[in-house]
Order: sequence, then C-alpha cells, then structure tokens
Amino acid sequence: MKLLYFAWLRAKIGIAEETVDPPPSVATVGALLEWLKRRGPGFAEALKDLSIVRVAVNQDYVPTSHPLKPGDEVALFPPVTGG
Amino acid sequence: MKLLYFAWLRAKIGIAEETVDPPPSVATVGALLEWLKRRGPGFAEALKDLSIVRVAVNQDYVPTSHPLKPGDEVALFPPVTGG
Amino acid sequence: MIRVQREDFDAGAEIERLARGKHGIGGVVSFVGLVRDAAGGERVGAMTLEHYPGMTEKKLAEIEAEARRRWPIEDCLILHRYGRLEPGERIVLVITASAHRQAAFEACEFLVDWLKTKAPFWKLEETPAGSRWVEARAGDDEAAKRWSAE
Amino acid sequence: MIRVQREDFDAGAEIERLARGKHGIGGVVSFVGLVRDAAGGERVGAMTLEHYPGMTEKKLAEIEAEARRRWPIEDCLILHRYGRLEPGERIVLVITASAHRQAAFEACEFLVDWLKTKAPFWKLEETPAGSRWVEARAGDDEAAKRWSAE
Repeated sequence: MKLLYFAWLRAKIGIAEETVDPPPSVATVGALLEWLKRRGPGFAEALKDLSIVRVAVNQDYVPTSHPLKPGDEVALFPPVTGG
Repeated sequence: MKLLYFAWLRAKIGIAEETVDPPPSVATVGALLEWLKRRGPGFAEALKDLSIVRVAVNQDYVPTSHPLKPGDEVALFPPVTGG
Repeated sequence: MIRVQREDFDAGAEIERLARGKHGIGGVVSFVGLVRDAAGGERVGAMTLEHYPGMTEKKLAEIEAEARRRWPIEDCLILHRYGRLEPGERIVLVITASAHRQAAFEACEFLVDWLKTKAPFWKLEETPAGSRWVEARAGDDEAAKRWSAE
Repeated sequence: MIRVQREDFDAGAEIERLARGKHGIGGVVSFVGLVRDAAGGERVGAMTLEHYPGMTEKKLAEIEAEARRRWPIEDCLILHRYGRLEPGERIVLVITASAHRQAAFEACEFLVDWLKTKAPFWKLEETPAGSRWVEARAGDDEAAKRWSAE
C-alpha cells in the first residue's frame, strides 16, 4: 500500500511517501489512521486532530469507513487551500 | 431647443438632429412629443407607440412629465440594446 | 474607468493594467461580450452599434460609481465599442478587481446587467432579409431589476 | 479544458483561444486569482503552492464535467499554477464561454468556488514571523455549499 503525505502532514511526519504493509486487521481508512498514529511521535502529532485531516484513496476523497485493499494509493493531507 | 434622434427613430424621422423653437404651451416632454407628432408623417409614424420611446433631457432619462426650458438638449430613442 | 471606442481591445492587457502594482487585489473578474452569428434563429452577418456620444460616457460613469458604492472594488473598467462589428468580434469588456472574489463577481455582473439597460447603445443587425434594429430583451430588464432592491 | 503548470499564463490569449471561431458564444467570463501581499493583517512575502499531481487533474476534470452538466457552456478552461509565487503574481485562471452571459457568470463562479474546496492544493505563506501553512477558510466552504442544493 502506497502512502502519500502533503503540506503540514508531510512536514510533521517528515516523509512525502512510503510503501507500507499493515496487518490484515487494518481494513479501513479509520483503522489505518489509528495504526499510523502508533508508528512514532511525528505521526502522532500529525494525526492528533483528525477533523483537519482529509483522506483520498486512489485520488478520490473517502470517509474513514472506506475499505482498503492491497495496492491502494492512500493520501493524507489538510483541507485544501488552492485557488 | 436641440433635438436628437437615434436608431429607428432617426431612420423614420429622417434626420439625426435639429434645432426647434416650439410654442410656449410646449412646457413638458409629453407636450413636446404630442407637438412633434403633428410635424409630419415621419414623426407621426416614429412616435405612434410611445411605450417604446425613451426620452433624455440633457443626457439624463426623464419621464414625460419632465418640464422643458430653452436650451435643453432633448434626445428621443428606442429602449437601449447595447452590451 | 470608462472607455468608448471604435477600436478593438486586448482583454488580457487591460486585466494586467488594472491589477498591476496593486497587491491588495485577490481576484479579477472580466466579461467579454461577443457578436454572435445568429439571433432568434436567424443568421446575422454583422451589426452596427450606434450610440449617443456624451450621454454614453455620462451613464457609464454613473454605473461605475454605483458599483463602487455597493462593493469594495479596488478598480474597474467598462469599455464599450461602437461601429460595425462582425460575428466573433468583441463588443464590450467589463473588468472588476477586488480583495475578495465574491465582490468582484457580483460587481462585474451588476455592471454588465446595468449597462445593457442604461447605456444608450443600439444594435442594427444585418440579416439575409435586410437590416433590422434589435429589440430590447425583457430578460435584460429582469436581470437589471435583480439589483434594484439592494 | 484543464491545465496544471508552474509557468505563468496570458489571460487575454486564453480568452481569445477559447472563443476563436465559435460564433455562437455571446459572453466570456474569466476569473484571475492573484497573490495578495497581506493575509489576516500580516505582510506576506511570497507563497509556495504544493499540489497532488494526478489527483489535481482528476478533481479539476470532475469539476469541469459538473459545470458542463449544470450550464450550457460552449467551452471552459481551468488553469492552476503551482510552485513559488510572489505578491501580484497570477495563481489561477478560470474561463467560461456561453451563448448567454448569465450561464457564463454562474458557471465561472461555481468553478472557482468548487476548485477552492475540492482541488488538492495547499499554500505555504512566507511571513516576517516565518513560514506557515494557510488554513482553509470557512467562507470558502460556505461559498461551495451554495451550489449543493441544485
């Protein structure tokens, strides 16, 4: 599973992208976020307020209930501020 | 008093502008329109439906009740269609 | 700013000029009106725009002042052409610049709506059946009235 | 049409290109977004726009398709820049062309509102106190929601 981080999530986590292989219990976006939080202080800090974290799976916005499958591209980022 | 005609009013009346000296009884825009109607068939034709004639005095839109004074610039034209 | 001219204009250059050096501007909205090749189902070859020199400038300046009174616009331009124009040619350019986009959008739409019902221009269309003066559209009056209540 | 690029753009040339040869177009509305030199009362030196390549294009294409579904637009362009931009520089260009002006105005405003809340761009501002990520504005969400009921 490919993970991408943008804006201050990237800055706090310290990497822009990585490939991970979470355990089978991580079956939804919500479970992935909880699993990521426990990977280190940068992750914990970046994900401490999930109301300002948006998630896209395969480049579409999804809710935390969205199921995950191997090979998904999952991106975490703050609310967008373009235009 | 200077009179100006635009668009199909100009075409029907046959002139673009003229200077007239109406009798003192022609004291309002409404009276001027009635006086003009009697000046010839072109005028009568151009002014037969006053609902589609707009009047400006000294370059401001006015109602037919507007009083006239010597030296006024009076323009007659159809509803505008610019833009 | 008001301009009434026979010559064509460069919308991009005017947008650039209006915003240049004013770094409080966040959004610039523009409207370009073009001559269409059909009207009421009929083919139109070209049109001639007549206007009332003097009154045109006066009305456009009043419309601009009204927009500035209603919205916090940094600058604006109303440019209207006259003379003979062929399909695809530019007729009118309205630009509004503001710190925030919504003011720029509203002011631009207001200016276009108002100039269509207040500025003394008249269109004479050339059709296969001969020339005819364009009649005012009730829809334009409706559009202008939207702004009256404010 | 969608474009995501680092380079600047020429709004006038894009307006011209969009309308050229399409003589059914009566009105072209454009929006140019610019970098302001102040935000929340603080001086801003420059900003860097980060985006999510791939998803950006996908979301902009979806937004364009939605506008075409809702309004009879002849053509439209959404062009968004990324990278480092200084005050006064152009960020975004949205152009809509339609037979009638109201469709062009509404579609343009819709596109700007929606891209601000759906396209994955993030602004990092340089201020005297250091760099900071711009926070999403509640007003932008409100503006986008205006179009939801339709």
